[in-house]
Amino acid sequence: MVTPIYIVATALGVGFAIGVLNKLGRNFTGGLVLTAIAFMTFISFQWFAGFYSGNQLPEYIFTAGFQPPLSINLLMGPFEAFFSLMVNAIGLVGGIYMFNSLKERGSNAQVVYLILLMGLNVMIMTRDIFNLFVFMEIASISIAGLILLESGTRSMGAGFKYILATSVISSFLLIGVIFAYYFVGSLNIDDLITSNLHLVKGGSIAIFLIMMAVILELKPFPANGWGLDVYEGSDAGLSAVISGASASASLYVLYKLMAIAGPEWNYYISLLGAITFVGSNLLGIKQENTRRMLGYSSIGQLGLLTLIIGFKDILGENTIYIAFGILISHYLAKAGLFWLSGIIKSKGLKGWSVVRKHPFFLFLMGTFVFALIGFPPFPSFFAKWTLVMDLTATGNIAWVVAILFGSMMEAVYLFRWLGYAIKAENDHIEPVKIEWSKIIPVWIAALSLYGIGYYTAQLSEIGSGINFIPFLFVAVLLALDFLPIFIKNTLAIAGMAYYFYTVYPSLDNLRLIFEVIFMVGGILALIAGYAYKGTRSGFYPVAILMYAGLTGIIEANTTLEFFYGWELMTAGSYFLIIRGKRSMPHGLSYMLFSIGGAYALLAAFGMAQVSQISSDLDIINHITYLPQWAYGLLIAGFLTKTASVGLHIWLPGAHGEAESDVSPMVSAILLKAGVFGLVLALIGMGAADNQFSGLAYTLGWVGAITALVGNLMAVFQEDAKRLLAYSSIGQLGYIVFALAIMTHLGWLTAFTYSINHFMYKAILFLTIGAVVLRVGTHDMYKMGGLISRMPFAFIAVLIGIIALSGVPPLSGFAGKWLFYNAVLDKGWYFQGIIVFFAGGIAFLYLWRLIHTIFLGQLKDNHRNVKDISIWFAIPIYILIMGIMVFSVKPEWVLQPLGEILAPYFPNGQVNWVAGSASTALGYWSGTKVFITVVGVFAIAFAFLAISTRKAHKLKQFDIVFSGERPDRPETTHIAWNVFAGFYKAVWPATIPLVEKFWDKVTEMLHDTAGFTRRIYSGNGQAYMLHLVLFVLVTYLVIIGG
Amino acid sequence: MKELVEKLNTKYALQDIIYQRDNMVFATISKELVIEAITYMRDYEGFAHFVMMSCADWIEDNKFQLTYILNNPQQRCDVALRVMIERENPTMTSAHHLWKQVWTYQREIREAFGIQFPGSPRVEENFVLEGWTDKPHMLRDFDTHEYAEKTYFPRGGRTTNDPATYMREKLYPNQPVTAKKNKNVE
Amino acid sequence: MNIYVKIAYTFLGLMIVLNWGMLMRVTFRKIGARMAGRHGVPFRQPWIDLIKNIAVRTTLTHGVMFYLGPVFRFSGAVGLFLFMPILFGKEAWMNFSFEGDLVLILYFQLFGMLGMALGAGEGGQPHSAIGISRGLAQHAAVELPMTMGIIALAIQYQTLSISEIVAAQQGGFLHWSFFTNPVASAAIMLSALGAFGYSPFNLVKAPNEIPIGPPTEYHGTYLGVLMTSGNILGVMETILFMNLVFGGATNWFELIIKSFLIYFYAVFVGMVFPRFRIEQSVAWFFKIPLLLGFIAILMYSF
Amino acid sequence: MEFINLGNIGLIIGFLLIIVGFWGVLTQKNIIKIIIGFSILNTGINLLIVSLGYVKGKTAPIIDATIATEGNYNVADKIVDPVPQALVLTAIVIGFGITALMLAYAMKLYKAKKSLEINKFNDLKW
Amino acid sequence: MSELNINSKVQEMLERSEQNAKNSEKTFVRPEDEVREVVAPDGSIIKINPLYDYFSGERPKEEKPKNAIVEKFLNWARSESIWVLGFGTGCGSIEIPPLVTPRYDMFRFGVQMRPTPRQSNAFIISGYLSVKTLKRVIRSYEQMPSPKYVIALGSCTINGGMYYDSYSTINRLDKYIPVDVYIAGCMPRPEALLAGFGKLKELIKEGKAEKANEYARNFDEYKANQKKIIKDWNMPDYNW
Repeated sequence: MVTPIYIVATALGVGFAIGVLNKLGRNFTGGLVLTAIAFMTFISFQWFAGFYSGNQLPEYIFTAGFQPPLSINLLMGPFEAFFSLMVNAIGLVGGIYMFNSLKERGSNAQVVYLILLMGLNVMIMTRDIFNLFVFMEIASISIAGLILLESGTRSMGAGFKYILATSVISSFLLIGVIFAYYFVGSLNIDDLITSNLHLVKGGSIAIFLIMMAVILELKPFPANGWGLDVYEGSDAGLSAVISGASASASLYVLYKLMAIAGPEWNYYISLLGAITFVGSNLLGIKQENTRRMLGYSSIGQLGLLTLIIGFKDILGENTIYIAFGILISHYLAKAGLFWLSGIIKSKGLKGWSVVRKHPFFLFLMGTFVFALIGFPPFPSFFAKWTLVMDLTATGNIAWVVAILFGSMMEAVYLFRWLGYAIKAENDHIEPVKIEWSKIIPVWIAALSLYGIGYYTAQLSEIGSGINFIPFLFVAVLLALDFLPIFIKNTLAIAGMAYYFYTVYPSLDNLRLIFEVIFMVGGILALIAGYAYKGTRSGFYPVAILMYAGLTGIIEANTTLEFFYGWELMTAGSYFLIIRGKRSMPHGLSYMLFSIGGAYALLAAFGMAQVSQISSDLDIINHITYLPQWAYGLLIAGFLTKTASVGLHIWLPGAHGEAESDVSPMVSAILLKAGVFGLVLALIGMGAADNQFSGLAYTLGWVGAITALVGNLMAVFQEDAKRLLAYSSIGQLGYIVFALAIMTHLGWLTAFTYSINHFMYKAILFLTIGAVVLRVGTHDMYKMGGLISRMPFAFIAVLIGIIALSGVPPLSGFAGKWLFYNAVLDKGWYFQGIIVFFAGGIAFLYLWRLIHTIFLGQLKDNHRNVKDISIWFAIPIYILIMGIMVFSVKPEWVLQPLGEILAPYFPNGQVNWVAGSASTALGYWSGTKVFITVVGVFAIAFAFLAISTRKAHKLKQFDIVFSGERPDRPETTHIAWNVFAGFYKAVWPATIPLVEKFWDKVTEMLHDTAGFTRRIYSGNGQAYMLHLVLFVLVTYLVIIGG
Repeated sequence: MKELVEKLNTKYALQDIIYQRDNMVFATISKELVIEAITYMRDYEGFAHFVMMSCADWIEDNKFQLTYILNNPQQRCDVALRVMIERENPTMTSAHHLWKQVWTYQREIREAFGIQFPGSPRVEENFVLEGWTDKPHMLRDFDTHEYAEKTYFPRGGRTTNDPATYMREKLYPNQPVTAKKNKNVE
Repeated sequence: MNIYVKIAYTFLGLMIVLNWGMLMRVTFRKIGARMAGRHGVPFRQPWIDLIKNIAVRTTLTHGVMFYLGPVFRFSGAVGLFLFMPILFGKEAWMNFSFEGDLVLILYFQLFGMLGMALGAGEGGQPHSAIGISRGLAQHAAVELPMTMGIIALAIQYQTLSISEIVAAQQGGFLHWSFFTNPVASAAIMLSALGAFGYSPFNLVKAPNEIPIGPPTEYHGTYLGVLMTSGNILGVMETILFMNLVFGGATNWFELIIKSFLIYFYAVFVGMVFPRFRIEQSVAWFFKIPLLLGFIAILMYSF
Repeated sequence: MEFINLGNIGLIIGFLLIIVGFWGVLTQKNIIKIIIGFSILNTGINLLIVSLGYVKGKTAPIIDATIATEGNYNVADKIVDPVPQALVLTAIVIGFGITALMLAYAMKLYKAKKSLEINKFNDLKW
Repeated sequence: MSELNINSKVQEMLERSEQNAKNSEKTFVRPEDEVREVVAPDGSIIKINPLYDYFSGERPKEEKPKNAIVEKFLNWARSESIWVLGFGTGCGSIEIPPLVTPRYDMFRFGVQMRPTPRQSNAFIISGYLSVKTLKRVIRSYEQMPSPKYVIALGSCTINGGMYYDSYSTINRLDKYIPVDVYIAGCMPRPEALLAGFGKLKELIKEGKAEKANEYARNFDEYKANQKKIIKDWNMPDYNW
């Protein structure tokens, strides 16, 4: 083992040597510095490896040959080794990144950079508190010096503010140190710990000053303007080092010194961390400057980490795991993002759209953003999961709320940024010049995130059970992204089919229903993908990512696995949705609602674990800790995915603007994930007549109103896909309502609806999507008369709408019939009436859909369009066959469904006698009705066809037009604002109250952020005043508290 | 009113000034000055409303007479300006830029009398007739009877009676004829 | 009962209903004419019109959907007949009502409407589309109070089977829902006005404004089929309300009297009141009938 | 007047200087004056450190002839605590470094905007 | 406003009307009837001739009665169910409304009004016909399904009546569409109209009201006459 003193020695030695050798050229000195850092990294790595393998014991290094307190000593323990490795590694990689910029600034800058790293190393390792002060000062001076060596007023101003602020902080620290020494007589941290300084009279003020200084180093909200300025103003590479190395070192210093302060400080540290986390993330949503926004994020993450180490006594062993996960994600992702920001060079967020011109940048950026928010498979996901689980398990709900709120805010601005990058206009922006020295560090950071993420999952007990095979498949598809679409599509279909084949025997029947919807539906939707040309870059990885998530939630045995699948699905579907034109704002709101819902689930899972130390998914069946709240949260979380009223505003845009074959994926298939979740939650709640009947009742109303709102809004849409999207909201409202009934019939209705909705909505979305591909517009009034050009599409839509409307004899009626029986059986008449009314309104939009697109007048520019692509037609007609089978033999579907549901709801089943269903209230014989209706239909049709066999075939303008003749199809086609009269009667119901509500919430948050951030006036003096006031206020709080 | 007419007279040299009523005056003005005059009246004298524009065929004088009638809503008075233009290749300066309804009047006059208004929007479109190819039908030298006979398959054996004479002879066959003879009956 | 005998009876029943529908309609035309002081059309007129329409020589077609409009409507009408018990207690006249209950009937009403909407749309005639959009909007409004009333009846009798509802009303006219559940009956009968499509709710087929709306392109045989379906539908609507509200019928005579009176009610209102605009009619159904339906259900919610 | 001894006087003056320094730092608009304020602040802290290490009646911790000659008893009994004095030396050095850096900044900032008003340098804010 | 401030819209219309003036001097093609090009979604260009592409425009065929006995029965039905198209062409249209009043009550003869040509089989040309209206009449007549009947009301339809010398009204209706029954007078009273219906019924019952077939047989002649006076013929030769 090379003793860690060589870290210091190397840095100092090389630093002095460069003073002599700088005549040999800057390349040489730069290389020397890098070599030195590499050596330092090697030393810390060697130690870290030693500790990791367990062979190594912590080792004290004594300088000057004396024992403490007479001399300074260093400690190389496992934490020190880890943090030192982090600092040196980022120093090395960042050194490569900054090689050219340091070279421009001269050998002095190179030396200062080296000294900065050395200072941070010693901060980590030292056990002497005065030495800590010295090296903190050295690090500050180095950073300020590095900024000074840059040119430009902006960064200089930032540097000056930085040095002012750190001077004030160090003054506090120094006073604290001297008092500590006065009371204890030693500067050694170990001595200070053993001396019980906090018990000594007057010692608390020393501790207070020391702790305040260390906390202030972490830039707590709101005394952190100087830190933000540095993040914004300094070189990107330097910001990365500050964010990654300096902040990590400071964090460890805080951790180290907490031992002195004693346990009563834990609470205050957590509190300050929470305030910082929430506050800075809240202000982040107002940011338009990338680097400053990243600064806010960095500070927020540090706040979260502060909060975590404040909870170390409560979290116990898991503290390290949690802190590690969040820290490493932050460390790598933030460094990567800062480095990227140096390459992109755009100040504003919208300028980041240039990354689209370099697809791999987009991949990198997405990786970092998702890692920061805490998506799987990144370490932060597992860390956040464990954190929330443990905090809720110990009853710290308020803290969980703060954490989740802060994370939510962070997601707002990060995803908005990502959205700009993916969607904003980028024609006017030149592609950036690529320097390899700058790109390699970013790649290292990104790939490490994946590796460490996998490692983190394996570290935890339940995380190791996660099935990473689908994720691997995603990676393979990502690697093969350059291949033509045919190969990739075949590969994706084959992969999904094989996976389904291997998985399905292991599932119970309930899960199998949903797995079939997800996987078979997914395969059918993917078949349509053959219709596209080119490589369709980036589509397959994200589609498969979504399906991986979907199958993940089906297969999940533990809550973590469920949540893992849930988040994968969210991420995949987000990317799928955002691929559409004009889908950026909708993608963002989708993501935010999804994250909000996911956090609700997270909290609920945490609450479920309170009384039962188990990670099985079954625990949601027996929640005892605040069960109303837990189930409420669980249901609310799933309702975000089913887009129930209040949480639905993301859906119309997201589904309406998505690509043609993505809409069925996200509408017919993805929404069922929410239904599946609700099924699980409601099974957990148990049968109707228990303490949760109030919850179910509320859910019933939510479902009913959703059905009404969705259908009513659909009536007034001019965009075909938006119409279908609103229709999906309404249909999901039926399902939610039927589930809430919590009887056998109710659930049978819900499952029937789920299966039906999957089929007909997939048919409708696929067909309309295929038509849109042909005619090039979503707007229904721009189409018309397409029946003559697209008979196959027309038949598909016709079957789809008859099935959707629930008119006998097609399968939709099964749902309606069951629905009535369920409602009357349960006694929820009013809700039932509302849902029925919604069904009546459905006619309006269904007619509008088929009329304005397929009937009426054919538009001039569509005179030569071809029928829908065969690749769309294949899945559509497979699904139509499904609907037909269901219609002819409903008992083939309903009877098994009833059997599946019987264990959960044994009472009030449907009786089947020779294909005729009956309940206590009514009866229905699907097959016979079908045969009768089709028979009558056939007779009438035959009569009419024979009697008019010589009918003259007319063309489109051969109509009675009051003695005149039409001039243009556009003015002869009734398509725009068709239901004007109806609108006049019901317009008060179409006021988008929910959107207004969320707009108001957004506006309030923005206003708060905009108002609060005015404290960062940019004046260095004000920042110092903040520091002093922060200390005073904290003091008063602590005294008072 | 008189002052106005005086002012117009000095400015535009009116002729044949006739006071139809106290608040309505007719006057003839030269073809070159009429557009300037109505522009002046609209912008400075408050004649904001263009009442109508009409045409008469003075075949004896070989002239068309165009009449522009303007109304001043504040003063409640009307001024009608007559313009005599040549009957051969009749062309008149368009006033479409002053009032939009002038478009329609000019379109009508073009169709009925064949007077050209170069620059007037949509002046070439049909007004009441669709697909008219003959000479303008309101010209006095256009023989509508001849046109109808030529075009519309007249049925033979038609006799025409003067209603007054016919009915009198039918009802009171013994009374002597005292009434004036109707010129129009052939 | 043998299935062939059954089919024969059903066919017979259909013929009776069709002819009764024609007779009933022409009777009301006569009554209307007499009110205006005219003689009005002869009683044979509907049959003659039907023959004439089928005898029209020129037939035109706009496409396949154009055929399907009348076919859908005819199937809807005949289906409604098939799934409705016509006479209570007579197995021969119960048709195929054991295949489906009230829910089937409610939704089957829409079958013909949907087909008509599609078939008329194929014609490309804007007036058809206007008429249909009005019709659908009005229908959505009619359905709400009517279904509330029907649900109230279903709750009252604890069944969705029409036969059982009729059975429960036997034994004197005081057992009719009209007397046992007047509020629900009022809701149903008020919204029934919309279902019959007479004034004030006949904007759908405003003859002079949008030349009779949806079927404006239909002629000849198509129109004949539509007329036939319309006559069947008219009777079936009355039979539905008769079964639900007025105790059903046990013999043809009773059926004829009751359906005549119910139809008379719709026609009477139509003769008296002028036409509503579509937003007015929607608003009207959302006022009084909806309130009645609400009360009807409220009575069973506690 | 037990209270008034060298150590306590040093303490009081040190605190006063710290307060004066903070006052200067927080109120003066001129960058140079702020830097002076920091110098005063540092001086105050240094004085504080030395004063806290003072023990009444003992001499400076310099092993010179006066102490070393009588080598038969413990040196530590005769001198004040040497550690604060060592700390002060380091702190002075650090303070020097920081002051130098600040002055360098002041120079460069003045070159950039021809002004030393601190509130002029608020390009980065919010 | 004193200057010639013609906004761009006016300017555009000006140009278009000048363009039309050049084009339409002989051909009378309205701008909406000109051959136009549209861009299809796939970028190809579609040429559209509005006068031909939107209309089937085929010649009508004679539809002869088949079986005499059946036809007799059907003719009886047709005669008892005369559905009149509600289209008043001239001053005679004021004579039709009294027919639905109690005094005349045409319903008792099985005569009813229909709003659309598709469902009517009788067409009352009520009075004078200007050339402009004739165009609409031809269109509506051709849109009626056969067998169809025309009742010409008033002298104007016979020989032009008092408008015999007008430049814009036709003199003889039977040159343009076949007429089954003439009702003379200026104007005939509603009683005369009822008598006309009676005459029409007789003709139908006798199987003589086959003028729709005559129209198809002499189609070219009728069309030539129609086109002679309708100079801006902007519809297909036969309006289905």
